[in-house]
Amino acid sequence: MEEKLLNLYHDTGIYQLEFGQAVMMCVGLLLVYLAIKKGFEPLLLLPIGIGAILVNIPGAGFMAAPVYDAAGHMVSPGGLQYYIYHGGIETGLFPLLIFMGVGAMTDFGPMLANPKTLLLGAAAQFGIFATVIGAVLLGAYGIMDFTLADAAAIGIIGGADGPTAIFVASRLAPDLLGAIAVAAYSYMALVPLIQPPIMKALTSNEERAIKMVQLRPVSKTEKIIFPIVVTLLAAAFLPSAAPLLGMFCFGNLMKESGVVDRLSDTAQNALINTVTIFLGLGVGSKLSSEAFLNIETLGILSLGLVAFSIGTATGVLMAKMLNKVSEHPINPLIGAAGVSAVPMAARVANKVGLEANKQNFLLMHAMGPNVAGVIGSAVAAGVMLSYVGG
Amino acid sequence: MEEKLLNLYHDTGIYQLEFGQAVMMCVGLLLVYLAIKKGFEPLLLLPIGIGAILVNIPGAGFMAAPVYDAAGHMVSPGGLQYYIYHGGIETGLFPLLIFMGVGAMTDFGPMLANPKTLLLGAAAQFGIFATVIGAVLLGAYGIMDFTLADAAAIGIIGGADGPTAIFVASRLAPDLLGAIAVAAYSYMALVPLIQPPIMKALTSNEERAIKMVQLRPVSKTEKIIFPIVVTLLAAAFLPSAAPLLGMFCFGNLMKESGVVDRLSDTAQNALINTVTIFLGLGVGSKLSSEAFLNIETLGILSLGLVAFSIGTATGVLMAKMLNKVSEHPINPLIGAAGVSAVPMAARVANKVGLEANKQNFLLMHAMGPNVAGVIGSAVAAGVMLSYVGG
Amino acid sequence: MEEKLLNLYHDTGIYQLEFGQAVMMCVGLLLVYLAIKKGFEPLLLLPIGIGAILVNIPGAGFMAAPVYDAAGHMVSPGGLQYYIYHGGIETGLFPLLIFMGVGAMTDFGPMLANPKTLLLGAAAQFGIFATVIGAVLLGAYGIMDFTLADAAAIGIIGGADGPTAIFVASRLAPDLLGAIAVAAYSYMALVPLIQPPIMKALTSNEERAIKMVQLRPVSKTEKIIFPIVVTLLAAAFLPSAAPLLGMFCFGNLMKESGVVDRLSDTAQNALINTVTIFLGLGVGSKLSSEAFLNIETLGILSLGLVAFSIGTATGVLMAKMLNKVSEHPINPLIGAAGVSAVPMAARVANKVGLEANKQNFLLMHAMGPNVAGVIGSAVAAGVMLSYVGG
Amino acid sequence: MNELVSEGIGLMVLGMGFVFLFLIVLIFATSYMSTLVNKLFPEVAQPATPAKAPSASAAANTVDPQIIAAISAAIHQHRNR
Amino acid sequence: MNELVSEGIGLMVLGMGFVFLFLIVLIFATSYMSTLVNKLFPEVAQPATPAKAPSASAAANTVDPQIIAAISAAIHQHRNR
Amino acid sequence: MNELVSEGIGLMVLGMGFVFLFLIVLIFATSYMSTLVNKLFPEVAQPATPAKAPSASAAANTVDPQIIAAISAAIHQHRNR
Ligand code: NA
Ligand code: NA
Ligand code: NA
Repeated sequence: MEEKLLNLYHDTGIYQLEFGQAVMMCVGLLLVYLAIKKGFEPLLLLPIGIGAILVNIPGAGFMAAPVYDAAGHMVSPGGLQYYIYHGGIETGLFPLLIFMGVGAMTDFGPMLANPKTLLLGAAAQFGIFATVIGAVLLGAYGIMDFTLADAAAIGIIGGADGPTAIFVASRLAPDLLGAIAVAAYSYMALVPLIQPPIMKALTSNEERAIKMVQLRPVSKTEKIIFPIVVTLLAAAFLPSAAPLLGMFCFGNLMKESGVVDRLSDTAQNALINTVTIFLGLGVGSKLSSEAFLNIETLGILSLGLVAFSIGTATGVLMAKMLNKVSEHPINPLIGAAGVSAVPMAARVANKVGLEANKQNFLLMHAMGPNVAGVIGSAVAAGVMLSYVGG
Repeated sequence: MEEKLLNLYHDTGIYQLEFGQAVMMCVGLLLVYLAIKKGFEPLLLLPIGIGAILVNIPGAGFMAAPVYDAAGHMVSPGGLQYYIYHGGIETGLFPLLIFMGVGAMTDFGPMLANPKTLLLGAAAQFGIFATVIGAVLLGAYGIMDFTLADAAAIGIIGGADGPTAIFVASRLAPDLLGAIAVAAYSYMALVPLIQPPIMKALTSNEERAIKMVQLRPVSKTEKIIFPIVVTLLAAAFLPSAAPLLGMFCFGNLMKESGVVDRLSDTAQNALINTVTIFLGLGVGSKLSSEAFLNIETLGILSLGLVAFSIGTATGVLMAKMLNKVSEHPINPLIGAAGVSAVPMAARVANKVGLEANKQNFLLMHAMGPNVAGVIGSAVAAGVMLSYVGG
Repeated sequence: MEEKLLNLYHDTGIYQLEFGQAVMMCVGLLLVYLAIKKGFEPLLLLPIGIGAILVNIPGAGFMAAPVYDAAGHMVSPGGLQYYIYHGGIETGLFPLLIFMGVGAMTDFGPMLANPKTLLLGAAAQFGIFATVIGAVLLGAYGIMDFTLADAAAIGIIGGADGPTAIFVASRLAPDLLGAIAVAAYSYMALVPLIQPPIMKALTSNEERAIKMVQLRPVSKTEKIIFPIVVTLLAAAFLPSAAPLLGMFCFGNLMKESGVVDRLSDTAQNALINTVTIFLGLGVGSKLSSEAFLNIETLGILSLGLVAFSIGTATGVLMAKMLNKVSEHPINPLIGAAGVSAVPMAARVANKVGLEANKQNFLLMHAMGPNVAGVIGSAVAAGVMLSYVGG
Repeated sequence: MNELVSEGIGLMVLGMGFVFLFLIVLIFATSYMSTLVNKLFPEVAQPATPAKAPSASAAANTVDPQIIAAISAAIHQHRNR
Repeated sequence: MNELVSEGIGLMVLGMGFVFLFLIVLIFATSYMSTLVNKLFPEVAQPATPAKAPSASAAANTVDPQIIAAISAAIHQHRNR
Repeated sequence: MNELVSEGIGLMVLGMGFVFLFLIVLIFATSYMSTLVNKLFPEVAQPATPAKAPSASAAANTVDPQIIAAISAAIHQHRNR
């Protein structure tokens, strides 16, 4: 029995705990704190934080693989996060289902009323590719150990779109998935802090005060046909983006068609919530000390911030350019919403606009580039998957 | 880099698209159109249509199998529809869960008030078996390439019950699953067009004007015990029908027992909706050009129509016969509801009855044979699985 | 065709039914009766009962394993309960998800207001370990065929907590899972009959009439930090309890944090309900005649009752002891709530208290030991998994 | 007549036979069950209500009509002010 | 006494020991946490409310009692017309 | 310049090129679609409404404001009794 007592002591977390695990549990606690106290994207960062704590408990086996004997019978079961990660994240199912639900919550109306704003959603993706260059330079000069696939996965943080980032990272750089997801959601939460200085630096007060003409009404039929058009264009030009764009448009079509409200409701609620819980726990399972506590994570966090900033800047600059050639005035602030981070970035554009002119309501105008940015980063993701994977 | 550009071009859908895929994408668009614009069973046909579009995008890999290395690590992940089809349709899980949810939405009250209407649900299944003969004749004379299993799966379209058709087809003729599911749901949507001419041709105006005596009240206890009786009879006489009937009755018992309203609510809402989305995408994955664009599909569509028509006719004829021997009058129109297609066929019976007699409300009387038809086709499915599979 | 008819007859349940299967179907019917008519934990016992009926239908194949050919293609699909059992119970996923949902429905407020009641939750777990001794004695003297693992799994019935019992049994004694789950939920339903005589035998009327001082208010911050503290203590001292406690606390944190109400709602409703349906069907699949119809089941049922009774008694005795040393009076009845069986045991304490003193409302005071009992039995489960498994 | 056709006819005969057999047995079982239930527990009879359509939302109108009437009255009063 | 029994006793001793150890540590940790929290953030205290039963539906009665009173009054007026 | 950097630059050029190409094509496709739709089905135009936030709950306030007004009035009457 003394032996058993010793075994039990050897089983305790205190006895087994490695320093790295302790640090990662603190990182998990920090994410939980940021989620609850600071309101940093709590829907994802709370489950990710808890997932990080659980996976780093020594001996709890949350990431243990199941063991089968030769006849195929289970000898010892796997851990919860093992099943979640391999069942839903490695396969890509969870990000796609989240994207379907987000599609069912998206209104393309403002974008359809002013399709030119798609250009802003395109320009803001420059943050993604500039960051790729930054990452390959760090890799090429041996400062950090990044491959082209890693660089692409890091760049996608600049897409400011969680499911896209997780989908790309799970395919191109699964080891970096934890750091990339944490960076993506953290910076999305920080959009109200990151974007305004850049937006103000690149615009004059007069530009920020520009009022835009009211959006034309958009018919239900246009809204129904649009997601089908996007799906067909993805099929024609970029099949590697079709999983993301196809599921996004499927969700949107369920909503806009108005004939399957039952399904749309479930996609927007029970289904997306369930998947969000699992996605968070699964992403958290990649926050292990080996994968996270190294110089590369610092690189990812810095490059992610650069990506957001450049994307904001190029969005604003493209809007300034458009304003010069457009017949109706375009407020350059709405270009910043092109990074996506729906709907946070659009709200930031609205707020900064109101500061310059108290009668200037940009929210609806900024929703156009905002959802365009989602399409834009899904396209960028498709190019990366095709270029790096093919 | 020119090489990469060429790669990217070779990856585009335009470069890779085969003619068959283009046609199948049009079929998918047609299904979406019918679902949204014509209201053809949109809960299933919208996801099936989108599923057909997605699976036919060349290079998007929605149906790609995952690749593992020798050590069991994933080299490349599978596609969304691969996981859905193999996880939920090939295994039979999704149709069974849908059946459970439908059971939780079904009221056997009208049938319990008048159990003789079960005979109408039996007679209407003749459409199923007449169609089997049609299909084997086409197969026997070499006109089409149908085996007995194919013939059985095609016949079940006449059961006018989607989950039953998908369950049987997934077991007996997976290659025909797409065409069979599309035929089943399309004809169920067309019930208001297909049935009335047949109903009118086989009945006189006086027969259609027959008023039926009001149904007796049915006690809660009867409703609770009934699904258990059905399950036990299935266990005793036809175990191969027990998966379908058992889950149907389980759902119904959850509803009628009144003690597990939480579970019944979820079975009727979040769970059935989630499974419906997946079932649709999974069925759509079988709408490939090889499986669909051939003469057999034409046969399936024609035979399905025949099955519905014969089922309607034999239901009406059986009701005429019952009317002669019954002490209370029976309106022959309610026989047509025996094909199932709940609740559409019952509404059609009600409508045609109202045309003959403005005071003639048949809806409740037609609900009896309507739900009896569900049991009837599940029994027919069980016989087929036992006869063909065993 | 005569042959086919004979085949069909040989396929019937009547032809194939073995005596044991018939008995087990009656056991299933009994559980359904108890669930519906007597209100015995219907959320679990109704699905378990139906699951027991379905799995014992000869030839229906609810527990059939799928068959694959050498190339990995499915030759014949598995049964519904096969997939549920091996996918969700053998892996431990379902009990953990239920525990997460229960955590999201638990209020630790009363316990935080009076942390000493945690001692009551500890004392009541003596029922678990006394039962282990009973079971090993039965095993050691050859009366029943129990190993140490079996004894541990049987003891956990005394934890009065369904998911914990199922989780432990699935790991230590899968063959006994059916009987253990049935015993656990049945006795939880019988708490209002089992506990009061024991509570009255061990207390005087004056003791039962003791009024307790009103609980202090508990701040939101305390409620948020508490689940994190429990998780960290589990990590430090007993990682083998971390899956259960971690998911329980994760659910509770989702609720108390107030920032992820969407997720908390789904965890408490759609998700837990879906998993409950599946868990019930999966547990029912272990109610086969080989596993259930033997002398060991009698042992399990008797020992389970003993476990509950001893747990109730030690809870009450510990409360009497605490009452002697505490500055504020403690009503010994609330000790009985330490077995858990939330919230039934707390209500029983309240009811017995009201009988002794019509102004004595113990419900809130009993909720403290009640939820402490959940933590206590999860800790006990962790020790067992570590001691027996390691 | 080749084997496929004869097997098809076999399936038809057996299939329709079984469907009728099963549902006729069910008629007797159901009728017997109903008789028994109404003899043993004659209490809670309720009129047959319209079956909810499988594809219909489960959201039922559970508001008491009298409350609706009262609110309507209140609205009416409100408008006539 | 054979090995099975001695192992059972070992499990009992270790098990109860650990359960008490864990929960006693938890008592101290919780009390310390509560003291600390109430010292650092003395703001939002709320009375302990009845725990929702795990098996109960989550649907709470969220209608303001005054609205119910008002509607009752309206119904009453309506009936007395 | 080593291969990794040149590949990165290739990815940037191709990537931004494709993003712009795709979204420009989408502008034309969308504009053409909108023109066509509004010519063929000129009926049901509706003003662009605020997009629901992806993270917002789907529960919308569906109560008729007049009913709210009526209930408020009833509450007011009730209080002043
Ligand atoms: Na973006
Ligand atoms: Na039918
Ligand atoms: Na307990």
